[in-house]
Amino acid sequence: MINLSVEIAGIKFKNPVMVASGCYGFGREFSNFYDLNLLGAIMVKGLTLEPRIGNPPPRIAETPAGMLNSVGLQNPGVEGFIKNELPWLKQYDVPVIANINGHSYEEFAEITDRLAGVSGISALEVNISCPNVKNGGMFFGTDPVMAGEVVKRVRAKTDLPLIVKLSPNVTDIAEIAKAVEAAGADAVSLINTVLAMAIDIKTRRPALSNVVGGLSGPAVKPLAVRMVWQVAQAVSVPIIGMGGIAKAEDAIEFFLAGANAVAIGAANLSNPMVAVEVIDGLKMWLEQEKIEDIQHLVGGVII
Amino acid sequence: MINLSVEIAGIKFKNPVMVASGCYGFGREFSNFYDLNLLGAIMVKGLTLEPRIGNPPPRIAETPAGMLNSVGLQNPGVEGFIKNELPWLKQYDVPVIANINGHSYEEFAEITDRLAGVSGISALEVNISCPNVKNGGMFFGTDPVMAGEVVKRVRAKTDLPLIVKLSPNVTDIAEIAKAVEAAGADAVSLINTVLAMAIDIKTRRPALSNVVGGLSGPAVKPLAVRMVWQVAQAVSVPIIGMGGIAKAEDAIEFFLAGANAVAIGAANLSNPMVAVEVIDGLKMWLEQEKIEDIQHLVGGVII
Amino acid sequence: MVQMLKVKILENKQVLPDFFRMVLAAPMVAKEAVPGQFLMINTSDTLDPFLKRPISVNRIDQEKGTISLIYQIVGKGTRLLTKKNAGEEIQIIGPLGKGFCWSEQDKTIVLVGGGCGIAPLVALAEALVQTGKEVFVLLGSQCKEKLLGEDEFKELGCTVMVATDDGSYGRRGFVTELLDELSQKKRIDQVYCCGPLPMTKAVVQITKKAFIPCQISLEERMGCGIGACIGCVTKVRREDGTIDYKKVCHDGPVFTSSEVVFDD
Amino acid sequence: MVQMLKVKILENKQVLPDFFRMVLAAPMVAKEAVPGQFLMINTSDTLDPFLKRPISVNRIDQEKGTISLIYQIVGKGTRLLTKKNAGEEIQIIGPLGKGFCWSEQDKTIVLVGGGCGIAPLVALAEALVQTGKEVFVLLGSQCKEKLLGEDEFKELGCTVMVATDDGSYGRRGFVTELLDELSQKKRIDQVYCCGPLPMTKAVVQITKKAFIPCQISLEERMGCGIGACIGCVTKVRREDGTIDYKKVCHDGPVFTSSEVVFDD
Ligand SMILES: Cc1cc2nc3c(=O)[nH]c(=O)nc-3n(C[C@H](O)[C@H](O)[C@H](O)COP(=O)(O)OP(=O)(O)OC[C@H]3O[C@@H](n4cnc5c(N)ncnc54)[C@H](O)[C@@H]3O)c2cc1C
Ligand SMILES: Cc1cc2nc3c(=O)[nH]c(=O)nc-3n(C[C@H](O)[C@H](O)[C@H](O)COP(=O)(O)OP(=O)(O)OC[C@H]3O[C@@H](n4cnc5c(N)ncnc54)[C@H](O)[C@@H]3O)c2cc1C
Ligand SMILES: Cc1cc2nc3c(=O)[nH]c(=O)nc-3n(C[C@H](O)[C@H](O)[C@H](O)COP(=O)(O)O)c2cc1C
Ligand SMILES: Cc1cc2nc3c(=O)[nH]c(=O)nc-3n(C[C@H](O)[C@H](O)[C@H](O)COP(=O)(O)O)c2cc1C
Ligand code: FES
Ligand code: FES
Repeated sequence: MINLSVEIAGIKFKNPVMVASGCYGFGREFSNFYDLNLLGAIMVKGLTLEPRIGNPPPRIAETPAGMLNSVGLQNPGVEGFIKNELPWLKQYDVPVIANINGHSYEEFAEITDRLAGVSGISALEVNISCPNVKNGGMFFGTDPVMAGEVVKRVRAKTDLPLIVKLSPNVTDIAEIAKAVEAAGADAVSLINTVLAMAIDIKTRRPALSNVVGGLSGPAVKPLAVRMVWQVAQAVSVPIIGMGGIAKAEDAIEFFLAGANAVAIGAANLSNPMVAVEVIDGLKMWLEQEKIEDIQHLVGGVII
Repeated sequence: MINLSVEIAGIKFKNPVMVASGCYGFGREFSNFYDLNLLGAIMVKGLTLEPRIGNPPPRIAETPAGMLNSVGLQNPGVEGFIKNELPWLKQYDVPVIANINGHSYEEFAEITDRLAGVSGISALEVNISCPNVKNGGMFFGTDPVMAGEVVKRVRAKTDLPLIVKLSPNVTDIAEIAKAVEAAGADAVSLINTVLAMAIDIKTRRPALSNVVGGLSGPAVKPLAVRMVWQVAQAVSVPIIGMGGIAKAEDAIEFFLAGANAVAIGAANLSNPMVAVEVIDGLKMWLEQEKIEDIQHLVGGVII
Repeated sequence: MVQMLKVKILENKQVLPDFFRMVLAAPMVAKEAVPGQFLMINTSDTLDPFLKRPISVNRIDQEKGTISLIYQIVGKGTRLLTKKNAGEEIQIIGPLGKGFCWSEQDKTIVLVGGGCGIAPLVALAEALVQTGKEVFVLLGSQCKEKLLGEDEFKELGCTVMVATDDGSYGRRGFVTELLDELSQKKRIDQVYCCGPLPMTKAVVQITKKAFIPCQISLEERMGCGIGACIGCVTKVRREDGTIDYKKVCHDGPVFTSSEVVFDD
Repeated sequence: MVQMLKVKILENKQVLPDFFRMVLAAPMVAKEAVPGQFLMINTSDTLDPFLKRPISVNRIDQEKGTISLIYQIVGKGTRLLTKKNAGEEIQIIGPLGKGFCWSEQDKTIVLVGGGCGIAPLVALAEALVQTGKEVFVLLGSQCKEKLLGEDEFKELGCTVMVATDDGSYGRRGFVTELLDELSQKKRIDQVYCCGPLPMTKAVVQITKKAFIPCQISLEERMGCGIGACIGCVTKVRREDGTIDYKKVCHDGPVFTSSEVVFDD
């Protein structure tokens, strides 16, 4: 028997394969394709205090082996989530991780406050790295002091496990990881999308109405693996690795680099079955390699 | 008649399509495929003061729509270049740009000194962004003060036009661009490779012997276009844009984003004819769009 | 139910200089699909292109269990599609989105189509004719050579009128002029429109002025096609007058024209 | 001269469970190619895979103007290659690298091959037989089913000996044991070796001890295949004893065994 279960920040996950925020809505669409109970966890679409309508279209552009998005955090707001989405999600036996976003320290604190007592939420993913909203978002994630301060404010409001989501758009991601660990993060997740741009040469306009957007998908995998490996050397909190995972082999790279769990983002959009395929593929590979526990793989890269 | 010629830092280029350092050796290999006189310029393999044998293999790994390399600046040294490579290159009527590298400010100054009087070199490309050598390399390119200092030291040693090559592995590339402009750069080139990693899950070892390496090729194009666009807002020196160009349409994106010229790197490896194809494609596109001068395209993205 | 399937390609043939028809053996999809719905199509087994491509259902044959698509060659993905051979399998998701709807009472129907937007109107025309409605089809095209579907509509028993930009066939001018005239001559119960945005906007204006209910099928760049990424939105006016974004893939691609807010 | 060409595929067929043979109509390449040289092959017209793949020349037919390749399915690129049909075109660069060389005086030759490394030895055997040499071919394989080329070597008139890991055919054990024995029985003028690295290392050791000149064909991960990226290096000892890296694609893939430094 292969053991796929992992414990991160005190939460038990039946397997280490999660679905990344913003690439899975609130799960409803994927319930047509498979039983959501198969998942390790669901990281829901980024939430803000108030509902947001997001950026104008076009919001999506395809790039070589990847995609840009500038959805701009369209979401029903934390209240809408609690009222209309969470009850539906609760029918499943899957940890729900709420991805939270703020324009200011106060807003981060307030949204945390609002979620703190709510049943059905297993952890918060503190998004200090969204490149798609002006004022805030990624801003907090590019400076260790600000990043730490966000975590402290959130920490003060809840006992829920805190997963802090890091931005790849920095010179030294290990330094940010250390700062959020010191400020009380229970885990880190990385990477968020890479700030990028594409231009439609026919119209001579940016491919996205927001001009710039976030690059994700297989194209960014080598960058993400490098950052996971660097962060794994720098912190002792668990790491949820993501960025370009589209098959089991990709996930294994992240485990070897030091991730304790992985999340799949953009690949859910190109292949709605991908999460199940990765879980199955992981199991098969571990059996074949006679590795009894997925944890034996973590950080196992031979340097 | 379409005008493809550009002037950058006082040098006339017959067209704005260059070949990027490290992806073209010293040109010999490509002379089997086409007349090098067709090129805008040749940026030769990175040079160091002393010959270097580089990193052990494997030095190359393929990634989705891209590749990693950790050649580690294998090169014959500045003297070897002047003696064995430059005379051969001089038979062509193409500007040769020497890509220079150092471990210290002193080394940068010394290599410049050695190249300053040599005929047949049109400009220096100061590489403060190579991710593939320990101590130095990218290090200088991630801090505006150090980046500026390198440029000052080099500037003091030569009147040759200085093109400073920027690293994408930074939080704020515009800030670095401004610092090197202030220090005397005549132009900037960007992007160098993105620090990245891949793991061979069969051997559980890094795909590169050097553990990490530089990601380039189409995968990084959206990141490169974004950075060129940001730098174009920040500085007034000309920009040589590169990162993932594999066809004329890609080059046009860079011009629209603000590049005055472009360079092609990794695509030379997958398609030795790519530079000629891009030049021809550019001409055809300009004709079709009735644009008489390539310069009319520069920075033409409609925001 | 929406499904991801590997289905067999029965036919993949050029029908016009820029257009191919692909016929798929997909009984489950054929059973459920409604005109106006679409499929997400995998154009490659590699990572380039990365995303699937949305293509509308062109004909639905429940008996044979087949779905026909008409696609225009515009870029990388559609070019790769042309390389597929009959007999090969292709991965699809579908049927997706909200299709056209119609009511018993409507008698006289006008379909307005342009470019590749004509493709989904064929399935619609077939369904409308079967329910006994009188169907006028107004088709716009750059020139005769690029005109899609005329014969099919005629075979179904529709009255077809054509406008071409260069006058090489039918009326020289815009298809919307045909609509304008027809709406003055005939009592029209419902207009359905699918085509380039400028055409759609003009049709919406004409029908609005003439108080004719109108359904429009929209295109937007898609990530997933299933409603998960909120990438493919179009601007709508909520009942309270405020602005919102709705997903073209999930809430559309067919919208009531009055609901949609066009910018500019 | 090295060229980039689009050439026609004449044949692309499975020859063993994991191996395909591809025959290309490439008169210019056939005219110039030397055994041991290789081609860079475009496995896809998209950006995935991004790089071309090196495959050795397996047979050269100057008269017919064809080149045959044998490739093993190991990953993405070779899997895509299996999908190509006869009649399609494929982009190649070649012939590349430094092939095997031989001298008039050599009379008795031994080829040692393992896995897909057997492929280039067929062209070499053909050339050597034509110049009147006695050629022994020692082949290693996991099992009988995975053994490449035996019949071809026999047809050429070579003496073939086989070793399999599982003993399902020929000697149970390593091909290097065959070499060891043969070298004790026969005066060997030259050994040529192409196969997995551990095999190559063992062959180099044996030939070194027995003072037999040996040429080995090496593999390394390639970027360009033409000598431009310095990606594909192998460690060599310069004449002055210092260490250097040489390019497998340009200075090899065939090296004199004494030149190469093996790590471990
Ligand atoms: C709901 C829906 C139904 C559709 N039905 C059909 C159909 O039945 N037949 C048909 O031929 N086409 C249809 N399309 C359009 C089709 O999806 C695009 O033409 C296709 O995705 C282009 O893929 P590509 O890889 O060939 O082009 P790409 O290489 O991706 O792009 C080439 C060019 O086409 C444009 N383009 C690409 N995708 C879109 C898009 N979704 N909307 C607008 N412009 C785009 C871009 O500006 C780009 O410059 C439909 C689109 C939608 C959203
Ligand atoms: C000079 C030269 C000549 C060659 N001749 C032949 C030949 O005649 N027939 C043949 O079948 N193969 C030959 N090879 C090997 C062949 O190039 C690789 O098997 C092929 O590139 C794999 O491509 P892929 O996309 O299928 O695998 P990928 O998806 O790229 O890789 C799959 C796995 O194969 C391994 N791999 C890939 N490329 C290489 C490589 N170059 N060296 C070692 N391991 C690798 C990797 O570890 C990886 O895990 C030759 C290689 C060289 C350098
Ligand atoms: C369409 C889209 C929307 C996203 N929205 C969010 C979000 O709301 N909050 C967040 O933290 N990350 C968001 N992300 C980032 C992903 O969660 C993930 O970090 C990133 O895409 C890298 O993983 P991938 O390459 O597997 O997609 C979004 C990504 C995509 C593609
Ligand atoms: C194999 C290889 C070697 C390189 N060597 C150098 C170098 O010596 N000096 C340098 O400034 N850049 C070097 N680069 C970076 C390229 O010049 C270029 O900046 C980068 O690859 C991005 O462009 P591309 O995506 O078109 O390859 C190298 C890139 C590759 C792929
Ligand atoms: S395309 Fe993803 S929500 Fe419509
Ligand atoms: S593969 Fe580029 S130098 Fe050999």
